Amino acid sequence: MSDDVTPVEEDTVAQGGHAPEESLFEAPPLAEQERMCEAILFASAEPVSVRELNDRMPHGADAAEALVHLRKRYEGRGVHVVKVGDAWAMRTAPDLGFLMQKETVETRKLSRAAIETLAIIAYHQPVTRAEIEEIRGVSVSRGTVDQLLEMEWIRFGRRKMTPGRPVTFVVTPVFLDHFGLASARDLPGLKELRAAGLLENRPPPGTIPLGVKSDEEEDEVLDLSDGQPELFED
Amino acid sequence: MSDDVTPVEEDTVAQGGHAPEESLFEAPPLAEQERMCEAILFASAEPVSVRELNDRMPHGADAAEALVHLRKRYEGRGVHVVKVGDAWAMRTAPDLGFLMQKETVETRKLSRAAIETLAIIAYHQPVTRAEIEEIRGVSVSRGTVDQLLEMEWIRFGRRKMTPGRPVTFVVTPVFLDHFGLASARDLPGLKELRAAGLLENRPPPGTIPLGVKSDEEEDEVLDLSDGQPELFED
Amino acid sequence: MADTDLFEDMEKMSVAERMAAEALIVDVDGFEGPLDLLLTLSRTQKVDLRKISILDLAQQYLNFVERAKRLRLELAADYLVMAAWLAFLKSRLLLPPDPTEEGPSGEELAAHLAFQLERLQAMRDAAAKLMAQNRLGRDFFARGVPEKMERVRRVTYTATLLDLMQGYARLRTRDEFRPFIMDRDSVFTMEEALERMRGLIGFAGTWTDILSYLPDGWENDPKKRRSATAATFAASLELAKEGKVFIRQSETFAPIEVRKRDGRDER
Repeated sequence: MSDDVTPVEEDTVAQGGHAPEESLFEAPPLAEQERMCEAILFASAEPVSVRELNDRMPHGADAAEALVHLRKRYEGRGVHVVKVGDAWAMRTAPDLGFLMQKETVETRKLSRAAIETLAIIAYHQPVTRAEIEEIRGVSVSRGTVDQLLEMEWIRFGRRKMTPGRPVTFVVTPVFLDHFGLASARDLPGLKELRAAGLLENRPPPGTIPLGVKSDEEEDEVLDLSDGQPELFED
Repeated sequence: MSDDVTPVEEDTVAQGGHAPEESLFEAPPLAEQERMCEAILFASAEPVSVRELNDRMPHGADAAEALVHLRKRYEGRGVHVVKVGDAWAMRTAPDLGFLMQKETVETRKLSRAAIETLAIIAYHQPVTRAEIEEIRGVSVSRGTVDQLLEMEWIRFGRRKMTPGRPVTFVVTPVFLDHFGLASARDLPGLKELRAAGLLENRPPPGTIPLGVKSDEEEDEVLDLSDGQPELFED
Repeated sequence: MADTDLFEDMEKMSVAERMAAEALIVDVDGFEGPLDLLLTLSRTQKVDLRKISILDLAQQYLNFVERAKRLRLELAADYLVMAAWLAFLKSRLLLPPDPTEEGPSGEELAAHLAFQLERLQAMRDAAAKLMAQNRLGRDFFARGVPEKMERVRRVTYTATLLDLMQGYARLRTRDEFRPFIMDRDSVFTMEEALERMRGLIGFAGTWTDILSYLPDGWENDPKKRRSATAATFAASLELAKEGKVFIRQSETFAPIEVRKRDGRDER
């Protein structure tokens, strides 16, 4: 706020300091001119020049002077009065730009490659990239591993004591938490997968064929756990 | 609004008086919160709810409190902080309207029927089409209601608990914003109309069979007080 | 919509003017229904709406309809319905009340009509006040260049346990079927170690390194050795807990030794 501008001074400026143009009307007090500039700048879609401000304000008003006070008033506020070329505008303070962002979170299904890679890490940890590739039969893209690392579902484990000392991957507590597992050892084995019908070539009645992405997949988990409560137990 | 809050107190509140909520992060000082509210309201053409302000501001911030100070700061300025329903907005001071370049999109000329229908909805809400017709003594055309719905000045309210469960109409925040009303309670002359009994739903004598009447009336009363608890309270 | 009697005016007009005026009168947009017409007619009484004479108003309305008929104007049905109702109301108001007749009295009906007129007038006034409010885009203005809220989209990925298992099953059954076993052949369980130690401990009267209890063939393969060592160690602890052996280690990383607990220890 412009602490140094008191109403008394404003009147002086408006009445005394302003050279009397041959006008029939007296110019409004400076405080009022400041209000006017403020409203015009606020509502205008484009920056407004001093000339245009003067045109729009009552006769005898001095926009340039009013702007000085207005600018001062907004110093340190959440909104600033800024000069844009020859014109003036009001803008939000640059340091508050982060408030103008809205973060939306979108949830997507993990890709098949990522799921397979993750599964191998979970079942075989600690496991090297070469081992993953051997099991998958295809090379593992950097992006897939990076994605899993970024999600904090996997992390680097100890280097293997084999030639080249390759890094290994292991799953993290975040992973266990997400899948509701106490430890990676709680992952069901192949025998259990088979018992649950997950290894059949033909899809069991009422389930979705393997590999078919579907929104219902989540429901299936519910169905499974309901129908076969012993599935995930040892 | 606590009009007795002085700038000195603001600092006290910001530093000492703010009770620590169980948050990992300390809320920014109140002066900073005020700047944030200022920037957000300034940047938005639409009113912003306190809830959204809180969502956008850092954790632990109290938009409601910051708004009290912000509103006070803009008192008498060329731009005001105004309440619109549950939300807040910055608007130019009405007395400066003469300076503004009028929006070219002056809303479609509303017919007399539309204006009267709008007024009846605003003052009698929630109100059914039959009640509007009873008041105007003429049927309400579909186009009139559609126009008001399209302008987002009215919307459907709760159904009335009377036979047929007719839909009701209520006014919207867009309506409040357009007419510069903080709430429907601020409609001009509302108190006088109510005192004169002109907002009562008075059925024509002898039209409703006794017995049914009392139940229905009770329902309607309940409906009114339930549906719009804040609207017609004093 | 003048304050004076509309038909008096009309009769003074030329035919062309009259036609124009008539068109206006029957136009429902010009007169918004019978209640609107009644309200307009009531203004000729030049009194407060609360003091209006409904009897006079009914008569005025009936005259209006009568003259409209004479002018062969087609009035909308609701105007005629209102006329019939007002004629009925008029008779109720003029005749002494018939005690055998049911329903509301003429006064009650008249009072309600007066209420309706007053309420309609009140809503008209309210509408005018509402439209005279300061209005957005006319008297006060919103921000001229609203800043768009930047949407920062953050994508999180998810997968279910079933996805994981299906993915794994898919891999393991793709080429050759190799049942998954948790490499049990390199795991020596604690139960096995315990069983083995129980059998051997009877011979250990002196301190013996627990590593000597490792099963044959488990010392060389590092995986097997690790598992067997851990299991044997755990089994030793178990036996110590049961009070069957003593266990000791002279310093960190030194060999761990066990000895059977026997008669001399009880002394």
